[in-house]
Amino acid sequence: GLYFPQRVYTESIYVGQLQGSQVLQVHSMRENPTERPYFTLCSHRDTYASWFHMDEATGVLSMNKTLEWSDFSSIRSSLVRPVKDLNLKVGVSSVPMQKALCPFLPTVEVKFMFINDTAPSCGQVELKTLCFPDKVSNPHITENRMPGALRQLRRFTHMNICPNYTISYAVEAVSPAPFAVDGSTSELVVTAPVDREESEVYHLDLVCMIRTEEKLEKFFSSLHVNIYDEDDNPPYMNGTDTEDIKIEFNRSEGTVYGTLFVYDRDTTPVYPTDLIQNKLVGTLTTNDSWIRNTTTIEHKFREEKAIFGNVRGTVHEYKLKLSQNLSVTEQRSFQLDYLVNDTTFPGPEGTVLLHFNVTILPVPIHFSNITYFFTVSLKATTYSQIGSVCVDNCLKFKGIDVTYQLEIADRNISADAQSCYWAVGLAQKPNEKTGVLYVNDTEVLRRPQCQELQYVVIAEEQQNKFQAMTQLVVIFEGEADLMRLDEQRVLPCAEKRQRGECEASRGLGAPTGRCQWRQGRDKGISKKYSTCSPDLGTCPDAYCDAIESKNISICPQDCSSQPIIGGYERDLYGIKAGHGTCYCFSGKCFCEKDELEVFPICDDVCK
Amino acid sequence: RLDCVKGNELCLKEPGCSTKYRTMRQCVAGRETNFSMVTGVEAKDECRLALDALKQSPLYNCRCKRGMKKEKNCLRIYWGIYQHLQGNDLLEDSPYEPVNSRLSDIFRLAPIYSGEPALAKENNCLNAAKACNLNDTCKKYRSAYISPCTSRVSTAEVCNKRKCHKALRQFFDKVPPKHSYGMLFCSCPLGDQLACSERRRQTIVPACSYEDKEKPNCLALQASCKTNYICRSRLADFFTNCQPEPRSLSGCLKENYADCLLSYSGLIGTVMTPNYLRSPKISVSPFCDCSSSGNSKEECDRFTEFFTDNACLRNAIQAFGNGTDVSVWQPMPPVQTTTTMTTPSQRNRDRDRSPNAIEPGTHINHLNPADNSLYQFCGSLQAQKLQTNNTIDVLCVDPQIDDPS
Amino acid sequence: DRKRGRGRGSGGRDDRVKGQGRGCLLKEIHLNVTDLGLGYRTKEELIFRYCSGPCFDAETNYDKILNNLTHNKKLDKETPSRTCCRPVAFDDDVSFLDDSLEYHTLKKHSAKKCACV
Amino acid sequence: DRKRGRGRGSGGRDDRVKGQGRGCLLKEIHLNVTDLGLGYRTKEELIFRYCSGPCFDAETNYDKILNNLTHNKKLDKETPSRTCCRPVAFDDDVSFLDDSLEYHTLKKHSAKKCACV
Repeated sequence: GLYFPQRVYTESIYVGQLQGSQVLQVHSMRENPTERPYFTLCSHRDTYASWFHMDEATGVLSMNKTLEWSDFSSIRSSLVRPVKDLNLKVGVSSVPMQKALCPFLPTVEVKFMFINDTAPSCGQVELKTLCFPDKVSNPHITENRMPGALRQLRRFTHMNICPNYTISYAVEAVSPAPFAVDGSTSELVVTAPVDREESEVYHLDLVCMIRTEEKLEKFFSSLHVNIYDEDDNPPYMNGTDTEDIKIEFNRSEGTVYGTLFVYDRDTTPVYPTDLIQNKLVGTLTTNDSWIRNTTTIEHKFREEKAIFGNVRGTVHEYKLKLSQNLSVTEQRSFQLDYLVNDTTFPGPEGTVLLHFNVTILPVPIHFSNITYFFTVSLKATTYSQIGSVCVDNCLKFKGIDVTYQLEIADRNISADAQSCYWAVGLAQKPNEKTGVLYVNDTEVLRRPQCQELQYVVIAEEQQNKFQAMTQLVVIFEGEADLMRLDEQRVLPCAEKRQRGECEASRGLGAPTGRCQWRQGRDKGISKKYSTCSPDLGTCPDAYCDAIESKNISICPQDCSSQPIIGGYERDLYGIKAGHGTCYCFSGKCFCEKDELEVFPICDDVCK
Repeated sequence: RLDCVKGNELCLKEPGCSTKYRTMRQCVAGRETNFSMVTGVEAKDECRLALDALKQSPLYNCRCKRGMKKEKNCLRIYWGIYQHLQGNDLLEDSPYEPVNSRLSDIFRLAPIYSGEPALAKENNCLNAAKACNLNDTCKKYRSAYISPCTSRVSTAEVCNKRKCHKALRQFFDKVPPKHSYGMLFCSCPLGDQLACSERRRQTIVPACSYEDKEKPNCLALQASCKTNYICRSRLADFFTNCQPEPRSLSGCLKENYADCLLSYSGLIGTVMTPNYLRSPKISVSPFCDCSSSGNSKEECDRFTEFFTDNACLRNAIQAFGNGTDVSVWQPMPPVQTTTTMTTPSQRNRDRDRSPNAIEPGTHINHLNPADNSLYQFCGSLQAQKLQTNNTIDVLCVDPQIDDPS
Repeated sequence: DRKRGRGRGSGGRDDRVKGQGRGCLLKEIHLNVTDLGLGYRTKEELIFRYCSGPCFDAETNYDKILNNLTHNKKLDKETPSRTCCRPVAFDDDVSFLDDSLEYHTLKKHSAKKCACV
Repeated sequence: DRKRGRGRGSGGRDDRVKGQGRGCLLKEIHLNVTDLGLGYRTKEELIFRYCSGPCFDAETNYDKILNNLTHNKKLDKETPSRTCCRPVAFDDDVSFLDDSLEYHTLKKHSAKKCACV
C-alpha cells in the first residue's frame, strides 16, 4: 500500500512566516497505478497544530496564520529554549478520511524547529541554506514500486528570503540511477521501479543552482536513497538438495548431523522479532511418529553479501538434530523430507524440499575377543593406575552410557583366595567412557597366591542393560618394597619439594613404588613447573581423572580447588601453570622458586 | 532538585497529586492496551489534565543518581512519568541528575598528571593501573571485579557474567574518576600504541564482560537493554551527554566532556557494555553488529556509529587522555561548505582520510526520531554556544509515544 | 599515596610505618610486583604491608617457661616459637595485568593489622 | 593423664603428642615446678603443654613474599617473622603449695590448643 519515503521530515521555521505560505511537502509512494494518496494532519493535541493546513492531495503543509512572536512564547516548554519543537503527525490513506482513522494509518512525523527569530535577511543568509537544510536525511523507497516523486528539494521556508534569486535543482549519480528532478516542481522523482537485489542504495549528488543578480552559484549535497527490501525472491538451492547421514556411535540428544544450504536473495531481519519478513517456515512431511519424536531439523540463518553480488541476502542452514538419545539397538533407514516454505513470498515457487537420507546403525556392546593382561610392579602403591578397560569403539560413544565392573573369574575359590581380589579396583567418573583399573590394596599382595589374579570385566549399557564380558588377568611381578610392612608411611608425592626426597619416597598412586620428579626449565610462571608426581604419565595433565578424584593426595596438582599460594595460573581445578616448584599439603598447594633456602620461620624474638 | 523516590513519596502524601498520578498511570496502562483510543475524547482530556497537574508536582522534574540507594526504583518512577512527555514538555532527556563537573576538576586531583597536559609520551594506561593499586579504594574495587570476571565457572563458561557486570558497575560507581577514568580513558603514546591500547582494551576484562558466543543485532541488543531500567537509563544518559554537534567548540552538543565520559562509563556493566575496538582511531562499540537488520539497516548503522564514530566521545576521551578540557581547545571553525565544483561524494571520500586529530563533529550521528524504538534526547538548545547564527537542526531521538490525543 | 620519582623495589624504597612507637608495627613498602618473587611478568606495582618488631612486652608465663626450658635443654632439640609479630588481618586482594595480558589476583599477600601472637 | 614412676625433668620425660601426623602440634611434658625456672621452691609437679612443629603448609602469599624480600635483601636488616606454631588457647591455671606453705597460682603457663599463626 501507500508508504512514506522518510521516517521524519524536519524543517526550521521562523517568526514572520506568512499565512498561506508553504512550509513543507510530504510525499507518499504508491504501490499501484490506481492508488491516490490522501494526506491528513493527524495530531491536534497541541494548540499549534491548528496553525498549519494540509493539502489533502499534494501533501503540502502551509500556514493557516502568520507566525507571531507571541506564538513562540505560547508554546509551553519545560526549559528556556531559543528553539521550540512543533511535532506534527501526518497520515496517508488511499481514500479521503477523517482524523479518527489516524491510529490505523501509516503516519510520518513532521518536526518544525520554531526559531525565536525572524528569517535571516538575504544579505545575511548563507546561500547554501537556501538550497539544502543543514542535515539532509536519507530517503528510502521500496523495491518494485511505482515511479513517483519522493522528495521536495525546495526549502519552502527559505524560498522568500531572496525573492530575486532563482533556485533550481538537478541530480547526478556516479553510476546510472533511475532518478531525476522534476523541473517544474523541483521534486526528486524515481523514474522506474528499482530492484534491491540489483542495488541496495543509490548515491546521488543533488546540485542546487542559485542565479543571483551577478552570478550562478552551485552547491552540492550528497543523498543516499536506500532501497527497502520486500520478499520478491523465492528460496533456492545451489547444488544438492539431499544429505546422506549415518548415525552410529554419536547418538546423544542434541547432536546435529549434515548440513543443507538454502539461499534467498532477500534479507531476513532478526529485529523486531515479531516482524514477519522473509520468514522461511519448515515442516516435516513425514507422519511417522518415531521420526517426529526422535528427530527435528535445526534451522539457522546468516546474512551474506559477496555471494549475492555484493547485495545483502540470506543463507539458511538446515541440520538434522536428535531430540532424544538413541538406543544402541536402534537400527533403521529412512528418508526424511523437509518442506521449506517462504511464507511471505507471493509466488508459487516459494518452497524447496530438502531430503535427509538417514541410516542408523546399531552399536554392539562387546569386547572383541581379547583377554586383558596387565602386569603391575609389586612395588606399586595404593591407587597406582594399572590400565583402562573399554568395549569396542567406546571412545567414540556419545549418548551411550556404559559402566564397568570387576568380578572374580572363578567364584568357587576359597574365601582366603577371594580376599586376594581386593588388590585391584575399578573406578569410572560419570560421563567417562572407560573404566580405570587401580591398585586398591597392597596388603594382600604380600601373599604369593595373590600375585596373579583372574577377573571378569563386565560392561553394562545402562539404557537396555546389555552386558558384555571379557577376561582380565593382572600379574604382580618384581620384588616388593622392603618398607611394605610400614604401608601407612606412604605419603603424597606432591609434598616433596626437591628431586632427591621425591624420588626416594613412596607416594600414593605410584606404579613404580617411587615418586617421579619433573624438573621445570622456564623462569617465570610455566605449565612445565617442577613438581613431584606419583606418575608423570597422568599427573599433572590438567585433568582430575577417576582415580585422582578418589583422594586429593594422589594428584593435588590436577585436583586441588583450594587457593594456591605463590605465582600460578588456574582453569577450573589444579595448577595449570606455576612458578618454580609446586608442592601441596592435603590439597593446599604452593608454587615458589626452588633456589631460595628456606629462612628460619620466626625471627630471633620467637626463639 | 528532588530524586524521583522522594518526589513520589511527597506526591502520594498529597491527595491531589496522588489521584492525578494514579490517573496518569491508568492512562499509560490504557495506552499500552489501546484502551485510550476507544474511550473517546473525555478520557484523553482527563489524561491531559492529569499530566498538566503533575507538572506542578515534585515528580515533574525529578531525577536519579548513579549508584544511589533504590536507583532502580527511582528510574522506574522516572520512566513511568517520562513516557508521556514529548516535544516541548520534554525534561532534560536523561534520568540522571547532570553532574556538570569538568574534566579539569578530575585532573587537578589525579595523581598521575603533573598539571600541564601530559601528552601521551608514556604508557598512561600502565601508570593508571599502578596508581590504582597504590590507592586502597581503587585497589579493592579493581580486584573485586577482576576476580569474578576472571574466574572460570565451568568448562563451558568462562565466568559468571552477571557477577562480573555487577562488580564492574560498583567499580565505576565507587572509585573516584581520577582513578577509574585513568584506566578507562588513558592515552597511548604512538611508540607504544599496541601494548598500551591492548591494556586499555583489557580494563573491563572483555573476555567475560563484553564478548559472547554469538554477536547479536544492535537493534535487538538495544531492545533488550530497554527492558532493564538501569541499562535503559544509562543508554539514555549516554545519548544525551555524548550527542555530537559539529558546530560546537567541543564537538559535543552539551559542551561537557566530563558528563559524556561519566555516561559512557555508566554503560559498563550493562548488556550494552561498550569496549575499544582494535583500530588506529579511538573507536568503541557494544558487542553487536548490524547483520540481519533488513530494512532497518540505516537505523542500525546510525546506532552503532553513535559509538564507533562519535567525535564528541572521541574528543572527550582524547581530552582526558591529554589532560585537557573543553575550554582549552581553539574555537572550531564552523563547518565550511565549499562551492568547489568537486561533487560532495568526492569530498566524502577525501574526508575519510583526514588525520587522527581532534576533529569537529563532522560526522553527524543523528538518531532518527521517528523510530519509536529510540530515545528522546533532544538536548536543550540553550546549552549550545553557537558561533554562527545558523539554526541547528537537532534531530531529536524521540521514543515517540503514540500521541494520546 | 604514591610519591613520584621515587625508586621502587630494590634499594630505593619508601618505608612508611603505621601505628605508634616501638614493638610490633605495621610497615609498608612500595614495590614492583616483580619484586615479590612470585614469577609474574608485569610492570605493575603495589604497596606491601608487613608486621615487624619485637614482642617482649606481650610475653606470658608460657613464653618465660619455654625460654627457661629451652635454655636448660629440657626440650631436647626442639625450639618452639615464642611470641611473634604477625598479621592478624590481611589487606584486600590486589589484581594486576601481566605482560601477556592475563589478569592475576593475589590473596592474603599483604598485612592490614599486626599483633603479637 | 599422669603415669606413675616415670622419669621427670631432664631426659626421663614422657612426650606425648596430641593431634595427628606432622606440623604444628600440641606436646606435653611432665615437669617439676622447679624445672620451670620461675624461682618457686616446691616439690609439686605439673604437666607443661607447648606448641611445636613446622608451619609450612599454613603459609600464605604474605609469607612467601616476606621470604623472597628477605632473601633479596629488600627489607634491609629486618627479618619479619613468618608463620609460627603458637598456642591459640591456654590451659587452666595451676596452683601449688610451696615449701613455706604458701599457695601460688600460675596463669597462661601452658598451651591448650596450637595453630600456625
